[in-house]
Amino acid sequence: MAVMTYREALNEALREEMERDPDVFLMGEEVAEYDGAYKVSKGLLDEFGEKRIVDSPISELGFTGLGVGAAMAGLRPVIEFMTFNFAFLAIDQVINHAAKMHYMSEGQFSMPIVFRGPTGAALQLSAQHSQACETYYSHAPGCKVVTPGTPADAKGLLKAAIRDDDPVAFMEGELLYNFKGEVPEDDDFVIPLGVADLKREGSDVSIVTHGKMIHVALQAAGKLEKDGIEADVLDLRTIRPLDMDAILETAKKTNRLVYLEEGWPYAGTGAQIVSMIQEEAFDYLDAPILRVTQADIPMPYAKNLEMMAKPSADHVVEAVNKVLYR
Amino acid sequence: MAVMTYREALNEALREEMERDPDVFLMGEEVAEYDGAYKVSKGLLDEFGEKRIVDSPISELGFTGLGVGAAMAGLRPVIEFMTFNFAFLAIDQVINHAAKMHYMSEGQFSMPIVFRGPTGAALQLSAQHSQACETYYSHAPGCKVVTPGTPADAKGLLKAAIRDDDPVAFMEGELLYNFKGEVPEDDDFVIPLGVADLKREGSDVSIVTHGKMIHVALQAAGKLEKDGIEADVLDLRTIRPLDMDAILETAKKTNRLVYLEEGWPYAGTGAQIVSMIQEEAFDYLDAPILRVTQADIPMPYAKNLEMMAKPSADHVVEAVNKVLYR
Amino acid sequence: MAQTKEKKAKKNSKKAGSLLEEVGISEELALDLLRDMLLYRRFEEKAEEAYAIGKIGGFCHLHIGQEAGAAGCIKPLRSDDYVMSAYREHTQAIAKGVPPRAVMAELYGRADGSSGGKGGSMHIFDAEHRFMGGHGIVGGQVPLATGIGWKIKYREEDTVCVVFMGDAAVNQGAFHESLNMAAIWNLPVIYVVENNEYGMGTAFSRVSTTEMVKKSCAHGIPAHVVNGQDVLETYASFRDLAEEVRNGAGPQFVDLQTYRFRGHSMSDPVSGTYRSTEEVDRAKKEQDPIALLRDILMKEDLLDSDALDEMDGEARTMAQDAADFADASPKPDREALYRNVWAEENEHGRLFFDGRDR
Amino acid sequence: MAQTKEKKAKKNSKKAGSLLEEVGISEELALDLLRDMLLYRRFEEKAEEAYAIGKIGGFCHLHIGQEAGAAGCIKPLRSDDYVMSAYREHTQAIAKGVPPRAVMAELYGRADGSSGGKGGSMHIFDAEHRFMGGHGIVGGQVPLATGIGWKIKYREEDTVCVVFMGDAAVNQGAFHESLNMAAIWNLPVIYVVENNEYGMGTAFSRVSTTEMVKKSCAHGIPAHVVNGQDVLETYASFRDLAEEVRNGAGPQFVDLQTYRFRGHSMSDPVSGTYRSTEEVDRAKKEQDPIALLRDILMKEDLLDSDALDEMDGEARTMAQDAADFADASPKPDREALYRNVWAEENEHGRLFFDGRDR
Ligand SMILES: Cc1ncc(C[n+]2csc(CCOP(=O)(O)OP(=O)(O)O)c2C)c(N)n1
Ligand SMILES: Cc1ncc(C[n+]2csc(CCOP(=O)(O)OP(=O)(O)O)c2C)c(N)n1
Ligand SMILES: [Mg+2]
Ligand SMILES: [Mg+2]
Repeated sequence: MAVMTYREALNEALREEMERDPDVFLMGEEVAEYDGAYKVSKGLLDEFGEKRIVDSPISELGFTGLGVGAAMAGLRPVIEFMTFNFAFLAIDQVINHAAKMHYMSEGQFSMPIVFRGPTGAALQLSAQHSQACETYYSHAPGCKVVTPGTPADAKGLLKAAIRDDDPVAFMEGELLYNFKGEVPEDDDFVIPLGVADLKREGSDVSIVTHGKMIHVALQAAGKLEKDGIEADVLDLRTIRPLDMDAILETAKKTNRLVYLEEGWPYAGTGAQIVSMIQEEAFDYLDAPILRVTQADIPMPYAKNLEMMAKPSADHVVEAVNKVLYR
Repeated sequence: MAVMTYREALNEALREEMERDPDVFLMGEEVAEYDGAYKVSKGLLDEFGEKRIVDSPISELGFTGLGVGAAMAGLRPVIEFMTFNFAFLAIDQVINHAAKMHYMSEGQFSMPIVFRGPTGAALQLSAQHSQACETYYSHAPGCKVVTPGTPADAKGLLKAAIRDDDPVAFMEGELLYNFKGEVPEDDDFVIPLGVADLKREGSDVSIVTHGKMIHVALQAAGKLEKDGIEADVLDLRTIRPLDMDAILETAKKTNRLVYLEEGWPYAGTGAQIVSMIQEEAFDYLDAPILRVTQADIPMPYAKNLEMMAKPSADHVVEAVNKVLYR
Repeated sequence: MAQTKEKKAKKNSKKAGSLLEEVGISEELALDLLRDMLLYRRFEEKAEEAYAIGKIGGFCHLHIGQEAGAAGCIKPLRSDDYVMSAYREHTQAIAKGVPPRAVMAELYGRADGSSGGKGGSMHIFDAEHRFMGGHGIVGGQVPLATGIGWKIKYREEDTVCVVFMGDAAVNQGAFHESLNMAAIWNLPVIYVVENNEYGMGTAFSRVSTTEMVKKSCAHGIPAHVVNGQDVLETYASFRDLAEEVRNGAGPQFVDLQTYRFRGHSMSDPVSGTYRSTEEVDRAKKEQDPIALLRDILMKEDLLDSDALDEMDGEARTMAQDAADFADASPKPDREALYRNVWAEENEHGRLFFDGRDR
Repeated sequence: MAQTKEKKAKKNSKKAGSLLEEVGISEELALDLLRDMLLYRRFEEKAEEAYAIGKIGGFCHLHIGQEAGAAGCIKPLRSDDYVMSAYREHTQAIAKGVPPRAVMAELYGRADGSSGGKGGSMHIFDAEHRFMGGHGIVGGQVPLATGIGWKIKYREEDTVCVVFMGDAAVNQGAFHESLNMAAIWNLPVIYVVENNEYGMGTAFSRVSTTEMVKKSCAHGIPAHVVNGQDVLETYASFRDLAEEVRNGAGPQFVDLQTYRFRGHSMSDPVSGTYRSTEEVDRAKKEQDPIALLRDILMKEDLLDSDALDEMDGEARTMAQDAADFADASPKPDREALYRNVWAEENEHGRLFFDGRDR
């Protein structure tokens, strides 16, 4: 095992997959000369040249569509969004084109393309730069959605996403890039899409989550432990495909669940998962499943307001106490 | 009461509100000379002139943003999308600009703008023209979402939406335009946003739905009646604001619910509502709430496949039987 | 535009022999172009008929009047060149090699359709013939085609990509973003506007203050005006352009001036407030690409009315054959419903969320 | 660009007296412009300081080096004219009348900020002064400004709307869609590119094959090249343009040539692979808009170093005052969190879905 940052893990995944397959290229704003706005592509220009590490103009719709067209023609593009907040401009190409192409051509064109970049809030970036965008992608059949929370998951899942023949929205966390963790040194370390990871075991309650919220969940579990409450912390890792078996397993084990997510509540990922659990494990539930989300407001700039708006370990503890009727 | 089509009801609402307030104008593709792709704006050009009924170029992002800017400056634009399928190109202006402007300016700029047009499938329009788009708008705080299913609701709600000071995604149904119904003749017939309508009463089960699916729900209720099952059919009418009181009331009355929607399941409106009901009426539920949705696939063209893909009264009956454990 | 049309008419009165020679088109090729366009016309008329009796559903946009924009632009291409279009693409698909049967079966929504009946009129795809669709979002195909150009350059191939769009598509941001990228990276893409003067009911002059030929100037891409009713001129232009692009000339922009003889789609009126019946009639009379070529060939004694009748008969037979084939083709089976949503149904996890049990 | 810069330098060596006369700028006004730019410079430096010690968070984009793009463009406007910008807008807000205190308090995220602390550096808004933001999506403000132009025309007012964007924004589709609409409807909007040659780390020449001045040609909108380091030229150009637009000349496009002396944002390097330290140093030495005007005024004996020091002292005092004010301003209260999400919290139904109970 090597210890590296989430950023380095992504960088390694890109490097290894580009070495492995000459059809993989990376395109986006500032990915080449500038090493990426968040330095995820550091050094790749030197290694692979400007043919494969490509600075684009600020034309999200255009370069996303370019990627989709290149994928139709057989390449394996990795399109970087500086953040997914800017991908609203490009979403027509993702939903109407990439996600539907395989079906409407009856399988003639597959879409081996990855759209990646940070989603959700960093620090004080305010309303237009802080949105968690999962719902916009997971809603549509034809689009996979991956949300790694640790360096190892980042690496293994990005490699899987690049090898996958479907379009994948690969959603990172700006605040995770510096986060360090152990990563297997195997060149072929790939984590299959659709496998959740039980990041912590407990039997009193389940905290189910995805993406960077995994750390908030673990923090909450730590607090709860002091209180004598043992939580299962299930990291979905990919929200489409979804490891429903793992979700049902923890539900049936603890009978009490909290879903934690960074985004807004209305029609969020949590809503989907709560709705499925109540459908498929109804008789196992000893309490309503609660969701902990961002405050249902655009993200404010002021530091104190932003802190209040983001879901915190305390919010999770509070919700856990509620589902435990404590 | 006058009997008129849904189309005529919308047309009347537009006409009356434009007469009432000189700041209201309608802009979109083909709305003027062509009377609207679906003739919703028929005759309005003659009545209000090209200053207020405006044919736009096919520049969804541009004219949507133009509307948002005009709203900032004090006008009350009605922006027509030929269908919401094309609004993916414009969604950055709706979510990142219109929905967030009031908050990030601390209330200095309100957004009295309506985005309207059909959502969901008509007949055999295939994958890129048949998507139900509610989730893309309801997810975001700052954006209201209205989905009328009858001529009266269309008129009363459109008038309310135009008078509302927040951005409203007003989602119609292509297949509803010719649908006839009674509409109150009062010039000031306005249906407040946030009030659901119990379209049919029953006590055995609740079918909760919105938009054009109300008709499928009523059809299903008719079939169920023959079987001796009496269904509450609750039409939400607006999905943000949401009449949670009415939802809880029917839930607590029948203890068994089916949510019916036209769109896809993952993180759809139904997911949100199911998730809330289990949270707020957990002890009242005698069975898991089931959702009936479109097949989780891009819409196919072939008639037979499209029929299979769409949610039908039979699907609803089947789901009702399940929640009744029959 | 009226003026331009007059200019065109004059041009067409030139001697054909010299004209053929001038543009370097052989007699056989000229006859082939006529044959192709006749097929397209009869095919589209057959689709029109089938639509009228409910065999074809949804939106159906015909190319009638614009056939030179299929024959003239695509015939000069190689089979490994790429063609992409919007939703008015039936004849362009055929021109690129997609069997008329497969196109018609697609319109009928049948299993033997080029997209298995799932795409319909707006989504004809044929990977084998490098016909890349069939796209329904105005302007949406323009970035895609740019990506195909990117792939050609990436793999260092000597193919080109020709992408068609309507005149209304140039007002989409996607158009400008694409042309800019194509220019920066010198991509082998020919961007063709089938400028039929109207986007649905909106005259181009109402949504642009400049001429079409200006639309690529911000990006430094050469613009060419081509008379899209004159299939010989169109053929010659595309033959030359494709060669230049193949040799590295970079992206090109073509204002292919044409006219639509039918309504925007089967459910739209041919004329009305947005254009007069007279305007349409005049265009049909004076600017029919088939009649124009026919007249040239007849004047030059390369064609007589018997030969024409025979040709036309063949076209009708092929169109009828396509319709018969489509009619006989089975509907997609139940299994088709959930097939090909995903290229890869991963080993793990759920991908479908509706129970998948209809 | 190097060439252009040289040309600029030469121009600036002209006699100032004649220069002021030539552009019709009074001595007082010239001194005011200097005063304004000094304030902007000191204000931004103060923000830089505050950022360094964590009083300001998030992204913070400074206008240092580009101050003539605030003073020169906005001073000629009327108070009821509209100004809109992207995220590098602090000084433009001040130029339009927003009190420096309110801008600084916004950067600090405080209750007295122009957006109550909710917007931050990228979202300065002031309805009263018709400063329309402060927008963070590259190119996103361009359609909005077009809508403001629409409103001006709709209400038959005689105001104008000036909208700023960076050079990278012209590659967004929104730019082209907007300009096309402005042209069709003859809207009173001046589209100004603050062309500082780079979008973050990307030189404009790497993302466009044509010069900036070409970017409006597809839409038939007149383009103007203005030396954005020369505040006198900038002022005179905008004074004249605003007047023309006010009188119905329709939309205008301005390539305001300038240079950014700092990194893209506080977290980005000033120079590096994308531009050399020498390039930046040269620009600072030769193209500082403040120094250029100072030199002119001194050469013409309209300013001596005492007067300059006094002016600068005032600017520093105002910047310090703004910072002190901001520092003393309270944080937004808890109630602010859910305030102003909705303009209208309807009588019926739920609008918030998180329990609203934090
Ligand atoms: C983004 C988008 N907006 C609107 C439509 C509806 N629509 C389909 S075709 C069309 C007109 C296009 O005209 P043009 O580009 O000139 O092509 P033509 O139909 O004349 O071939 C419109 C408005 C669409 N399909 N996509
Ligand atoms: C749509 C979008 N894409 C990307 C970004 C990230 N971003 C912010 S500023 C910027 C560079 C813009 O450069 P330019 O337009 O030249 O303005 P300048 O910063 O030089 O003033 C980028 C890429 C964004 N905010 N919005
Ligand atoms: Mg057209
Ligand atoms: Mg710049």
